[in-house]
Amino acid sequence: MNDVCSINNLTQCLLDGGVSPDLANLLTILGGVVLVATVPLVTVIFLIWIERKIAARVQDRLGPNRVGPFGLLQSVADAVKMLTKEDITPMGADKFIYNLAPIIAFATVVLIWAIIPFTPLHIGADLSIGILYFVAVASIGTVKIMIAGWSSNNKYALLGAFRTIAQLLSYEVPLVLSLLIPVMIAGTLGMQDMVRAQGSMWFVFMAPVAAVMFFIANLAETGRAPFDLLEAESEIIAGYNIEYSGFKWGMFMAGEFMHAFTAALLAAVIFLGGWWGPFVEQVPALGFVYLGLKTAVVYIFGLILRSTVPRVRIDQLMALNWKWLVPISVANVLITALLLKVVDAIGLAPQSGDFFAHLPQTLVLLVGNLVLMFGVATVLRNRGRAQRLVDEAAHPVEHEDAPVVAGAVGH
Amino acid sequence: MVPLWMFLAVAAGVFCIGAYGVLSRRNAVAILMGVELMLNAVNINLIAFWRYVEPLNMAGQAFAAFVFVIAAAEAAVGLAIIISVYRSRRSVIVEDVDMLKW
Amino acid sequence: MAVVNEWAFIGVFFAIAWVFPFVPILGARLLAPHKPNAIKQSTYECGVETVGDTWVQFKVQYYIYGLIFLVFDVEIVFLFPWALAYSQLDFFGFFAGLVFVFFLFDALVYAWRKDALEWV
Amino acid sequence: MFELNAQSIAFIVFALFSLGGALGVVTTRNLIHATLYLILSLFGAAGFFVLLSAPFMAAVQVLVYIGAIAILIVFAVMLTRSMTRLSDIYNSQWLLSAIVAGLLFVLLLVGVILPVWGVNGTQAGREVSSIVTTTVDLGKALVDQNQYVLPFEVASLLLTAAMIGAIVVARDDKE
Repeated sequence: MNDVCSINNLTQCLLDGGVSPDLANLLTILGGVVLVATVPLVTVIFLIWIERKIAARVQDRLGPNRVGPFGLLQSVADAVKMLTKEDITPMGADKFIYNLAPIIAFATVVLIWAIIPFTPLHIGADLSIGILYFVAVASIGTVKIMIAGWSSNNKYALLGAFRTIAQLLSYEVPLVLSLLIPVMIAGTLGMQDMVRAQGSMWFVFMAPVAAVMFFIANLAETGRAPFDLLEAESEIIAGYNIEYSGFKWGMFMAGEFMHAFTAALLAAVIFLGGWWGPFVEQVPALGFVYLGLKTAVVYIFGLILRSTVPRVRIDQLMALNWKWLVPISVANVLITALLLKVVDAIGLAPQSGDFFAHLPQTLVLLVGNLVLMFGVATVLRNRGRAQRLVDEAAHPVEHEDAPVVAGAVGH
Repeated sequence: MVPLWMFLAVAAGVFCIGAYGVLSRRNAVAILMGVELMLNAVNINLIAFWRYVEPLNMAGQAFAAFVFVIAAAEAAVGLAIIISVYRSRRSVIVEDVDMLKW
Repeated sequence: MAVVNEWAFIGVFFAIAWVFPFVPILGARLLAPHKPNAIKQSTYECGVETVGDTWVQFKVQYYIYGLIFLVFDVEIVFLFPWALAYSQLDFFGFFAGLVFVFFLFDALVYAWRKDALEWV
Repeated sequence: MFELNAQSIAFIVFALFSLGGALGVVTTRNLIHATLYLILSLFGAAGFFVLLSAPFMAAVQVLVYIGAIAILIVFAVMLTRSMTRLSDIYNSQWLLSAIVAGLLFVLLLVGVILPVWGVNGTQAGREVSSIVTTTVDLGKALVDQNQYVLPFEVASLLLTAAMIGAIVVARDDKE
């Protein structure tokens, strides 16, 4: 029955071919790993092209258009160029660690792809702690910045690395807090189960605040504008990777591009229903398309944001995180927990898997989220108003539309 | 599966190396790292015993979880004290901080 | 068996993942020119001669952020099993979580009031 | 007793990480290198947790130790930077410490391997249960009145206290 050997029946295939079970197992795993790990490698080449093209369009430029059709092969040309660039190791650098950092930078991003469910059938490893695996691997990312900054033996690199670490650590808190909510609703940590739980209702409708928090925190984690302080060229001249050149620098850049895409992918998996779409259960391969489309929406939104908004100051960055995102996330966790219990107590919890069974719970959670958003907006507005009053009292503004005429002074 | 005593032997090794670090290093931060190693060895032991002896009882994992909490609290406060001492005495050598000794 | 296989996959992935960035870096080492000299290898600080030790004194504020993060990280990690089992818990479970988060919030409020969250 | 399969190979690798990293921590002069060795050692322990079917603990290990504590240690090293290149990394009693640690290790190893203190359970060829509790059970146990809800809350309180204490101690109050 297995006439064609594919990755799905490779073990059986090899066993039939007379290979020992252990070896067959190992070969299957190896094949899967290479397959899963090659996807990001190929994707990143196009990602860089897409990113440059979109940034160019937003800024009314053409972007790469010389190499290949529509400039598609520009990234390949860049890679070849980087291969032949001299790789300079600064004096006083800690050689081994200095070389290790770009490898960690790229590998940690590739490692996240191991748990991403592409279709109902295709997933690298459906771990029981999938989401925590992602968080854990992402937290290794701070180590790469630390060792890159430290081993370069450069003050700017070190200062940049420390700023970056402070930023990454801070934004990890709302990131992980926002992940608690899908876990709470789905009752699972596994990625494949998480996607299955969204069969009739995406989590973005039940937890919009968490989805927004996840998106913002991921922008900061991947160092995208408006949080691109880690490569603030005009302030700390590229930060922690200032001394890197040639392909090692390329690895940092490729890792960063890929991380941004991976973050969008995870947002699509966790909040936008992953591979769910019409007919996906009959034709699992359609999952790639649906997941790709959803990811593209999130990713391109991030790209447009990147090329339009200015960079925030570092004190604003920290204040935004600790005084807004973290309290909101904590409140969000509590509100969702309470509402879930209330929904359960009054018997509105979904009994079956179809759309209408999920509707009441979704509506309750949505209303809860909207109330939270409204509360935050109110506080923001009041604070803004108070700040404006203080500013105006300090520096009285003469309104141009109401010029002070000589006769009006007496009022 | 790998027999239990092997896990315990490795944990014992890590514990003793950590203990050596705590007893012999001069830098307070290095001493703290030794303490972290020792706590970690304890955690390996707890989880190993949980898996081999009482896999259906939550006690092993719960204990390990609380050891994590202790380790985190210890690292936070310990390092803060070291930074504070460095600020006032310009030294993190434990032998230099002996005002309470006599 | 299946569970072991999943982790075997992760294990092999960890072993293999280093190869992907390593190969191009190695390739670049073979292909790229290598003519070091003292000026080229000197520390790049915008052309100005580097002064003093690289290890400049850092502000304690970095440590404070790391500290607050550590506490939050540990607490959130323990909220994960709670959130995972949440649908199977009763109202007591909610209150246990509420008290847990309340202490967490307490710490944040303290740090806030003491201006430990300010980037000065 | 000990056959070579995927699990035992993984065990050996993780044991080498753990022990090698630990040795690196106590022998390296440079504290940043020592921290990296510490990360290696902790990573080996995380591997052990996976082998012992406690993946949640492995994730916590990486998240808390490598992602947070190691970074905190690096911050502390940087803040006390003049102390990272000492001429003597060991104090005067290092030989005594080595003997004590070595003796302790031998003692522990004897206790672990030989049945010197009564019946030794570690050697018995007991069947290892294939059913283990999961993270869901841990979650339930942590907020169960009859189990660990009090330690759970006290842990939170402890962390809060640690954070407040550390902020008070570490800050440079010159107001």
